[in-house]
Amino acid sequence: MSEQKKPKNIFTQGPVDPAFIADSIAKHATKTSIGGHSIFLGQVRADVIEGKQVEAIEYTSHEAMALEKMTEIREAIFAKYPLTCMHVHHSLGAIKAGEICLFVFTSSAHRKAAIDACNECVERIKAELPVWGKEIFQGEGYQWKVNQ
Amino acid sequence: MSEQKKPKNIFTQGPVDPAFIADSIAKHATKTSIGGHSIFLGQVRADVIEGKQVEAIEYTSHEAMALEKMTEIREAIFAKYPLTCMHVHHSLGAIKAGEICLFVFTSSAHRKAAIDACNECVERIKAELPVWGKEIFQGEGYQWKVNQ
Amino acid sequence: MYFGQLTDITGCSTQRLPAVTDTDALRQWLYAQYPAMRQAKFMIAINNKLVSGNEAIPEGAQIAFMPPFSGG
Amino acid sequence: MYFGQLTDITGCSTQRLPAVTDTDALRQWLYAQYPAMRQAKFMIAINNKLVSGNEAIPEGAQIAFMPPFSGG
Repeated sequence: MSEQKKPKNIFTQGPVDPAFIADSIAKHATKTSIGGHSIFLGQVRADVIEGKQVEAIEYTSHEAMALEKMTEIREAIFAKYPLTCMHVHHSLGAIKAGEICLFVFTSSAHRKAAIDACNECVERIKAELPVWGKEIFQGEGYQWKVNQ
Repeated sequence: MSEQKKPKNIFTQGPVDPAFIADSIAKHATKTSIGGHSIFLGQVRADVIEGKQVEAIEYTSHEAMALEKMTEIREAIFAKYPLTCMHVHHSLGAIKAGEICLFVFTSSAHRKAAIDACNECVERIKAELPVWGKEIFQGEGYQWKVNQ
Repeated sequence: MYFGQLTDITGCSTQRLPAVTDTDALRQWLYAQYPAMRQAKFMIAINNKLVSGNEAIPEGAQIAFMPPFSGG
Repeated sequence: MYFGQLTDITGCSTQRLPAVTDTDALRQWLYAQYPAMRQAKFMIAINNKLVSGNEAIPEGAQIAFMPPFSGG
Protein backbone atom coordinates (compact mmCIF):
# COMPACT_ATOMS: atom_id res chain seq x y z
CA MET A 1 0.00 0.00 0.00
CA SER A 2 2.74 2.45 0.89
CA GLU A 3 4.34 3.95 -2.15
CA GLN A 4 8.00 4.84 -1.75
CA LYS A 5 8.28 8.24 -3.39
CA LYS A 6 11.70 9.21 -4.68
CA PRO A 7 12.88 12.08 -2.45
CA LYS A 8 13.06 15.50 -4.07
CA ASN A 9 16.64 16.56 -4.82
CA ILE A 10 18.00 19.59 -2.97
CA PHE A 11 21.65 19.36 -4.01
CA THR A 12 23.28 21.36 -6.72
CA GLN A 13 26.95 21.34 -7.77
CA GLY A 14 28.49 24.75 -7.22
CA PRO A 15 27.05 27.95 -5.77
CA VAL A 16 23.42 29.11 -5.89
CA ASP A 17 23.19 31.83 -8.56
CA PRO A 18 21.24 34.99 -7.58
CA ALA A 19 19.52 34.77 -10.99
CA PHE A 20 18.18 31.36 -9.99
CA ILE A 21 16.78 32.93 -6.81
CA ALA A 22 15.09 35.64 -8.89
CA ASP A 23 13.53 32.98 -11.14
CA SER A 24 12.25 31.12 -8.09
CA ILE A 25 10.65 34.28 -6.75
CA ALA A 26 9.14 35.22 -10.12
CA LYS A 27 7.54 31.79 -10.47
CA HIS A 28 5.38 32.53 -7.43
CA ALA A 29 3.63 35.50 -9.05
CA THR A 30 0.87 33.19 -10.27
CA LYS A 31 0.24 31.90 -6.76
CA THR A 32 -1.94 34.79 -5.67
CA SER A 33 -2.92 33.26 -2.33
CA ILE A 34 0.63 34.02 -1.11
CA GLY A 35 1.05 37.11 1.06
CA GLY A 36 4.60 36.63 2.33
CA HIS A 37 7.84 34.93 1.36
CA SER A 38 10.72 34.27 3.72
CA ILE A 39 14.16 33.51 2.31
CA PHE A 40 17.34 32.47 4.03
CA LEU A 41 20.65 32.48 2.17
CA GLY A 42 23.86 31.03 3.54
CA GLN A 43 27.00 32.71 2.20
CA VAL A 44 30.57 31.43 2.58
CA ARG A 45 32.58 33.66 4.91
CA ALA A 46 36.27 34.45 4.40
CA ASP A 47 37.06 33.74 8.06
CA VAL A 48 40.65 34.15 9.18
CA ILE A 49 41.83 31.30 11.43
CA GLU A 50 45.31 31.50 12.91
CA GLY A 51 46.39 33.83 10.14
CA LYS A 52 44.95 31.73 7.33
CA GLN A 53 41.99 32.94 5.32
CA VAL A 54 39.18 30.67 4.17
CA GLU A 55 38.91 30.95 0.38
CA ALA A 56 36.21 28.30 -0.13
CA ILE A 57 34.17 25.64 1.60
CA GLU A 58 34.01 22.27 -0.08
CA TYR A 59 30.73 20.54 0.72
CA THR A 60 30.16 16.80 0.64
CA SER A 61 27.12 14.84 1.71
CA HIS A 62 25.73 11.39 2.30
CA GLU A 63 23.22 12.36 -0.36
CA ALA A 64 20.74 9.48 -0.21
CA MET A 65 20.45 9.81 3.54
CA ALA A 66 20.28 13.61 3.39
CA LEU A 67 17.43 13.51 0.87
CA GLU A 68 15.48 11.03 3.00
CA LYS A 69 15.97 13.26 6.04
CA MET A 70 15.01 16.36 4.05
CA THR A 71 11.77 14.68 2.98
CA GLU A 72 11.02 14.00 6.64
CA ILE A 73 11.80 17.62 7.59
CA ARG A 74 9.67 18.93 4.73
CA GLU A 75 6.70 16.81 5.77
CA ALA A 76 7.02 17.85 9.41
CA ILE A 77 7.16 21.53 8.48
CA PHE A 78 4.18 21.32 6.12
CA ALA A 79 2.25 19.54 8.89
CA LYS A 80 3.12 22.28 11.39
CA TYR A 81 2.72 25.46 9.31
CA PRO A 82 0.08 26.52 6.74
CA LEU A 83 2.59 26.91 3.91
CA THR A 84 1.86 27.38 0.23
CA CYS A 85 5.29 26.08 -0.73
CA MET A 86 8.84 25.47 0.39
CA HIS A 87 12.02 25.15 -1.66
CA VAL A 88 15.49 24.13 -0.47
CA HIS A 89 18.78 24.17 -2.37
CA HIS A 90 22.14 23.20 -0.87
CA SER A 91 25.41 23.42 -2.75
CA LEU A 92 27.96 20.63 -3.06
CA GLY A 93 31.57 20.98 -4.18
CA ALA A 94 33.81 24.00 -3.65
CA ILE A 95 31.91 27.23 -2.92
CA LYS A 96 34.10 30.34 -2.83
CA ALA A 97 33.91 33.00 -0.13
CA GLY A 98 31.09 35.41 -1.00
CA GLU A 99 29.09 32.77 -2.89
CA ILE A 100 25.72 31.38 -1.78
CA CYS A 101 25.72 27.78 -0.49
CA LEU A 102 22.20 27.46 0.95
CA PHE A 103 18.83 28.78 -0.25
CA VAL A 104 15.68 28.15 1.79
CA PHE A 105 12.45 29.71 0.52
CA THR A 106 9.04 29.45 2.19
CA SER A 107 5.75 31.09 1.20
CA SER A 108 2.43 31.44 2.96
CA ALA A 109 -0.74 33.52 2.99
CA HIS A 110 0.53 35.35 6.08
CA ARG A 111 4.05 36.26 7.03
CA LYS A 112 4.33 34.52 10.38
CA ALA A 113 4.00 30.99 9.00
CA ALA A 114 6.49 31.68 6.21
CA ILE A 115 9.05 33.22 8.58
CA ASP A 116 8.74 30.58 11.32
CA ALA A 117 8.85 27.72 8.82
CA CYS A 118 11.93 29.16 7.12
CA ASN A 119 13.79 29.50 10.41
CA GLU A 120 12.87 26.02 11.57
CA CYS A 121 13.88 24.57 8.23
CA VAL A 122 17.31 26.26 8.35
CA GLU A 123 17.93 25.06 11.90
CA ARG A 124 16.97 21.49 11.03
CA ILE A 125 19.08 21.49 7.86
CA LYS A 126 22.15 22.56 9.82
CA ALA A 127 21.54 20.09 12.65
CA GLU A 128 20.17 17.04 10.86
CA LEU A 129 21.39 16.79 7.27
CA PRO A 130 24.51 14.65 6.76
CA VAL A 131 26.51 17.37 5.01
CA TRP A 132 30.09 18.37 5.78
CA GLY A 133 32.02 21.52 4.99
CA LYS A 134 35.78 21.54 4.54
CA GLU A 135 37.17 25.06 4.91
CA ILE A 136 39.93 25.45 2.36
CA PHE A 137 42.58 28.03 3.24
CA GLN A 138 44.31 30.35 0.81
CA GLY A 139 47.72 28.95 -0.04
CA GLU A 140 47.43 25.55 1.57
CA GLY A 141 45.73 23.67 4.37
CA TYR A 142 42.14 23.23 5.47
CA GLN A 143 40.02 22.61 8.52
CA TRP A 144 36.67 20.92 8.95
CA LYS A 145 33.79 23.29 9.57
CA VAL A 146 31.97 22.99 12.88
CA ASN A 147 28.34 24.11 13.15
CA GLN A 148 27.35 26.36 16.08
CA MET B 1 26.95 70.79 15.30
CA SER B 2 24.24 68.30 14.43
CA GLU B 3 24.06 67.57 10.76
CA GLN B 4 20.59 66.71 9.49
CA LYS B 5 21.18 63.80 7.15
CA LYS B 6 18.66 63.33 4.38
CA PRO B 7 16.82 60.08 5.15
CA LYS B 8 17.53 57.21 2.77
CA ASN B 9 14.66 56.61 0.35
CA ILE B 10 12.83 53.29 0.60
CA PHE B 11 9.94 54.01 -1.77
CA THR B 12 9.71 52.88 -5.33
CA GLN B 13 6.83 53.38 -7.78
CA GLY B 14 5.38 50.05 -8.84
CA PRO B 15 6.28 46.49 -7.81
CA VAL B 16 9.68 45.20 -6.70
CA ASP B 17 11.17 43.27 -9.64
CA PRO B 18 12.70 39.86 -8.81
CA ALA B 19 15.68 40.85 -11.01
CA PHE B 20 16.27 43.80 -8.68
CA ILE B 21 16.30 41.38 -5.73
CA ALA B 22 18.85 39.22 -7.55
CA ASP B 23 21.06 42.27 -8.16
CA SER B 24 20.82 43.20 -4.48
CA ILE B 25 21.91 39.70 -3.47
CA ALA B 26 24.73 39.59 -6.02
CA LYS B 27 26.14 42.90 -4.75
CA HIS B 28 26.87 41.25 -1.41
CA ALA B 29 29.32 38.72 -2.86
CA THR B 30 32.20 41.10 -2.17
CA LYS B 31 31.23 41.39 1.50
CA THR B 32 32.91 38.18 2.60
CA SER B 33 32.31 38.73 6.31
CA ILE B 34 28.64 37.90 5.69
CA GLY B 35 27.53 34.37 6.59
CA GLY B 36 23.75 34.71 6.34
CA HIS B 37 21.11 36.80 4.58
CA SER B 38 17.49 36.99 5.61
CA ILE B 39 14.92 38.29 3.15
CA PHE B 40 11.24 39.03 3.58
CA LEU B 41 9.02 39.70 0.58
CA GLY B 42 5.46 40.92 0.82
CA GLN B 43 3.28 39.83 -2.11
CA VAL B 44 -0.19 41.18 -2.92
CA ARG B 45 -2.87 38.52 -2.32
CA ALA B 46 -5.95 38.12 -4.52
CA ASP B 47 -8.22 37.88 -1.47
CA VAL B 48 -11.92 37.42 -2.11
CA ILE B 49 -14.09 39.65 0.09
CA GLU B 50 -17.87 39.26 -0.11
CA GLY B 51 -17.55 37.81 -3.59
CA LYS B 52 -15.19 40.47 -4.89
CA GLN B 53 -11.59 39.67 -5.70
CA VAL B 54 -8.70 42.00 -4.95
CA GLU B 55 -6.86 42.70 -8.19
CA ALA B 56 -4.35 45.23 -6.82
CA ILE B 57 -3.39 47.21 -3.77
CA GLU B 58 -2.73 50.89 -4.26
CA TYR B 59 -0.20 52.16 -1.75
CA THR B 60 0.14 55.75 -0.60
CA SER B 61 2.32 57.19 2.12
CA HIS B 62 3.16 60.26 4.11
CA GLU B 63 6.58 59.89 2.59
CA ALA B 64 8.60 62.46 4.51
CA MET B 65 7.32 61.14 7.81
CA ALA B 66 7.77 57.52 6.74
CA LEU B 67 11.38 58.12 5.77
CA GLU B 68 12.11 59.82 9.09
CA LYS B 69 10.54 56.91 10.95
CA MET B 70 12.41 54.39 8.80
CA THR B 71 15.69 56.10 9.68
CA GLU B 72 14.81 55.75 13.35
CA ILE B 73 13.91 52.05 12.89
CA ARG B 74 17.12 51.42 10.94
CA GLU B 75 19.25 53.01 13.65
CA ALA B 76 17.50 51.07 16.41
CA ILE B 77 17.97 47.78 14.58
CA PHE B 78 21.64 48.44 13.83
CA ALA B 79 22.15 49.30 17.51
CA LYS B 80 20.47 46.07 18.60
CA TYR B 81 21.89 43.52 16.13
CA PRO B 82 25.41 43.03 14.71
CA LEU B 83 24.34 43.55 11.11
CA THR B 84 26.57 44.01 8.09
CA CYS B 85 23.79 45.71 6.15
CA MET B 86 20.07 46.22 5.80
CA HIS B 87 18.01 47.25 2.77
CA VAL B 88 14.32 48.12 2.63
CA HIS B 89 12.13 48.79 -0.41
CA HIS B 90 8.41 49.51 -0.25
CA SER B 91 6.24 49.98 -3.30
CA LEU B 92 3.90 52.91 -3.90
CA GLY B 93 1.12 53.07 -6.49
CA ALA B 94 -0.96 50.15 -7.75
CA ILE B 95 0.65 46.74 -7.18
CA LYS B 96 -1.19 43.84 -8.83
CA ALA B 97 -1.99 40.57 -7.09
CA GLY B 98 1.07 38.31 -7.32
CA GLU B 99 3.51 41.22 -7.42
CA ILE B 100 6.02 42.08 -4.69
CA CYS B 101 5.26 45.20 -2.63
CA LEU B 102 7.84 44.93 0.18
CA PHE B 103 11.48 43.78 0.21
CA VAL B 104 13.43 43.68 3.46
CA PHE B 105 16.98 42.33 3.30
CA THR B 106 19.37 41.92 6.25
CA SER B 107 22.86 40.41 6.33
CA SER B 108 25.15 39.41 9.15
CA ALA B 109 28.13 37.21 9.96
CA HIS B 110 25.80 34.71 11.63
CA ARG B 111 22.26 33.80 10.75
CA LYS B 112 20.49 34.61 14.01
CA ALA B 113 21.17 38.35 13.89
CA ALA B 114 20.12 38.56 10.23
CA ILE B 115 16.90 36.61 10.81
CA ASP B 116 15.88 38.41 14.01
CA ALA B 117 16.66 41.83 12.56
CA CYS B 118 14.67 41.07 9.40
CA ASN B 119 11.63 39.98 11.40
CA GLU B 120 11.77 42.98 13.70
CA CYS B 121 12.16 45.33 10.76
CA VAL B 122 9.10 43.86 8.98
CA GLU B 123 6.99 44.11 12.14
CA ARG B 124 8.00 47.72 12.72
CA ILE B 125 7.42 48.69 9.07
CA LYS B 126 3.88 47.32 9.21
CA ALA B 127 3.13 48.92 12.58
CA GLU B 128 4.93 52.25 12.40
CA LEU B 129 5.31 53.51 8.84
CA PRO B 130 2.59 55.88 7.64
CA VAL B 131 1.66 53.84 4.58
CA TRP B 132 -1.85 52.87 3.49
CA GLY B 133 -3.09 50.17 1.18
CA LYS B 134 -6.30 50.49 -0.81
CA GLU B 135 -7.51 47.08 -1.98
CA ILE B 136 -8.94 47.55 -5.47
CA PHE B 137 -11.56 44.99 -6.48
CA GLN B 138 -11.96 43.49 -9.92
CA GLY B 139 -14.79 45.25 -11.72
CA GLU B 140 -15.39 48.09 -9.30
CA GLY B 141 -15.12 49.05 -5.67
CA TYR B 142 -12.35 49.01 -3.09
CA GLN B 143 -11.74 48.68 0.60
CA TRP B 144 -8.98 49.99 2.82
CA LYS B 145 -6.50 47.38 3.94
CA VAL B 146 -6.25 46.69 7.66
CA ASN B 147 -3.00 45.32 9.13
CA GLN B 148 -3.28 42.33 11.52
CA MET C 1 -3.00 66.58 4.92
CA TYR C 2 -5.45 63.68 4.97
CA PHE C 3 -4.43 60.10 4.29
CA GLY C 4 -5.96 56.71 3.56
CA GLN C 5 -9.65 56.25 4.28
CA LEU C 6 -9.88 59.76 5.74
CA THR C 7 -9.79 61.08 2.17
CA ASP C 8 -13.11 59.25 1.62
CA ILE C 9 -14.58 61.60 4.23
CA THR C 10 -12.82 64.82 3.29
CA GLY C 11 -12.84 64.35 -0.46
CA CYS C 12 -9.39 65.92 -0.61
CA SER C 13 -5.89 65.14 0.58
CA THR C 14 -4.59 68.64 1.26
CA GLN C 15 -6.40 71.61 2.70
CA ARG C 16 -5.47 74.92 4.25
CA LEU C 17 -6.35 74.67 7.94
CA PRO C 18 -7.56 77.54 10.17
CA ALA C 19 -5.06 79.14 12.51
CA VAL C 20 -5.68 77.25 15.74
CA THR C 21 -3.32 77.05 18.69
CA ASP C 22 -3.67 73.45 19.74
CA THR C 23 -4.89 70.03 18.61
CA ASP C 24 -8.07 70.15 20.73
CA ALA C 25 -9.20 73.24 18.84
CA LEU C 26 -8.16 71.62 15.59
CA ARG C 27 -10.28 68.54 16.32
CA GLN C 28 -13.30 70.74 17.05
CA TRP C 29 -12.87 72.48 13.71
CA LEU C 30 -12.42 69.12 11.94
CA TYR C 31 -15.55 67.60 13.50
CA ALA C 32 -17.57 70.66 12.54
CA GLN C 33 -16.31 70.50 8.95
CA TYR C 34 -16.58 66.73 8.59
CA PRO C 35 -19.02 65.20 11.11
CA ALA C 36 -18.07 61.67 9.91
CA MET C 37 -14.61 62.27 11.39
CA ARG C 38 -16.12 61.69 14.83
CA GLN C 39 -16.49 58.01 13.95
CA ALA C 40 -13.10 57.72 12.23
CA LYS C 41 -10.00 56.40 13.94
CA PHE C 42 -7.07 58.71 13.26
CA MET C 43 -3.82 60.09 14.62
CA ILE C 44 -2.44 63.59 14.25
CA ALA C 45 1.15 64.41 13.31
CA ILE C 46 2.63 67.88 13.61
CA ASN C 47 5.66 68.42 11.38
CA ASN C 48 6.06 64.64 10.87
CA LYS C 49 5.84 63.78 14.59
CA LEU C 50 2.87 61.90 16.02
CA VAL C 51 1.30 63.67 18.97
CA SER C 52 -1.07 62.43 21.65
CA GLY C 53 -3.27 64.38 24.05
CA ASN C 54 -3.59 68.10 23.45
CA GLU C 55 -0.53 69.60 21.83
CA ALA C 56 0.35 73.16 20.89
CA ILE C 57 0.52 73.83 17.15
CA PRO C 58 3.39 76.10 16.06
CA GLU C 59 2.61 78.71 13.42
CA GLY C 60 2.97 77.34 9.90
CA ALA C 61 3.14 73.77 11.12
CA GLN C 62 2.31 70.96 8.74
CA ILE C 63 -0.52 68.86 10.12
CA ALA C 64 -1.27 65.28 9.02
CA PHE C 65 -4.44 63.34 9.84
CA MET C 66 -3.69 59.64 9.51
CA PRO C 67 -5.82 56.51 9.93
CA PRO C 68 -4.19 53.25 11.19
CA PHE C 69 -1.24 52.25 9.03
CA SER C 70 -1.59 49.37 6.59
CA GLY C 71 1.69 49.19 4.71
CA GLY C 72 3.61 46.07 3.73
CA MET D 1 31.39 4.73 3.89
CA TYR D 2 33.40 7.37 5.73
CA PHE D 3 32.53 11.06 5.66
CA GLY D 4 34.03 14.42 6.55
CA GLN D 5 37.06 14.47 8.85
CA LEU D 6 36.87 10.68 9.28
CA THR D 7 38.35 10.36 5.81
CA ASP D 8 41.47 12.09 7.18
CA ILE D 9 41.86 9.05 9.46
CA THR D 10 40.86 6.29 7.07
CA GLY D 11 42.42 7.74 3.93
CA CYS D 12 39.44 6.47 1.95
CA SER D 13 35.72 7.10 1.73
CA THR D 14 34.46 3.62 0.85
CA GLN D 15 35.69 0.26 2.07
CA ARG D 16 34.40 -3.31 2.16
CA LEU D 17 33.65 -4.07 5.82
CA PRO D 18 33.99 -7.48 7.52
CA ALA D 19 30.81 -9.50 8.08
CA VAL D 20 29.94 -8.56 11.64
CA THR D 21 26.55 -9.01 13.28
CA ASP D 22 26.22 -5.82 15.28
CA THR D 23 27.60 -2.31 15.69
CA ASP D 24 29.59 -3.16 18.84
CA ALA D 25 31.60 -5.72 16.86
CA LEU D 26 31.90 -3.23 14.02
CA ARG D 27 33.33 -0.58 16.36
CA GLN D 28 35.91 -3.05 17.68
CA TRP D 29 37.01 -3.83 14.14
CA LEU D 30 37.14 -0.11 13.28
CA TYR D 31 39.24 0.79 16.34
CA ALA D 32 41.66 -2.04 15.55
CA GLN D 33 42.00 -0.87 11.94
CA TYR D 34 42.17 2.85 12.73
CA PRO D 35 43.23 3.52 16.34
CA ALA D 36 42.67 7.27 15.85
CA MET D 37 38.95 6.54 15.51
CA ARG D 38 38.82 6.08 19.31
CA GLN D 39 39.32 9.85 19.66
CA ALA D 40 36.95 10.75 16.82
CA LYS D 41 33.33 11.76 17.36
CA PHE D 42 31.09 9.88 14.93
CA MET D 43 27.66 8.38 14.39
CA ILE D 44 26.79 5.17 12.56
CA ALA D 45 23.97 4.86 10.03
CA ILE D 46 22.72 1.50 8.77
CA ASN D 47 20.94 1.75 5.43
CA ASN D 48 20.56 5.55 5.81
CA LYS D 49 19.15 5.39 9.35
CA LEU D 50 21.13 6.65 12.33
CA VAL D 51 21.46 4.08 15.09
CA SER D 52 22.38 4.44 18.75
CA GLY D 53 23.51 1.82 21.25
CA ASN D 54 24.28 -1.65 19.90
CA GLU D 55 22.26 -2.49 16.79
CA ALA D 56 22.08 -5.63 14.68
CA ILE D 57 23.53 -5.27 11.17
CA PRO D 58 21.53 -7.01 8.43
CA GLU D 59 23.48 -8.87 5.78
CA GLY D 60 24.55 -6.64 2.91
CA ALA D 61 23.67 -3.49 4.84
CA GLN D 62 25.23 -0.21 3.85
CA ILE D 63 27.10 1.31 6.79
CA ALA D 64 28.02 4.99 7.09
CA PHE D 65 30.43 6.48 9.64
CA MET D 66 29.66 10.15 10.01
CA PRO D 67 31.23 12.97 12.08
CA PRO D 68 29.04 15.84 13.37
CA PHE D 69 27.20 17.56 10.51
CA SER D 70 28.35 20.96 9.29
CA GLY D 71 26.14 21.82 6.33
CA GLY D 72 24.61 25.18 5.49
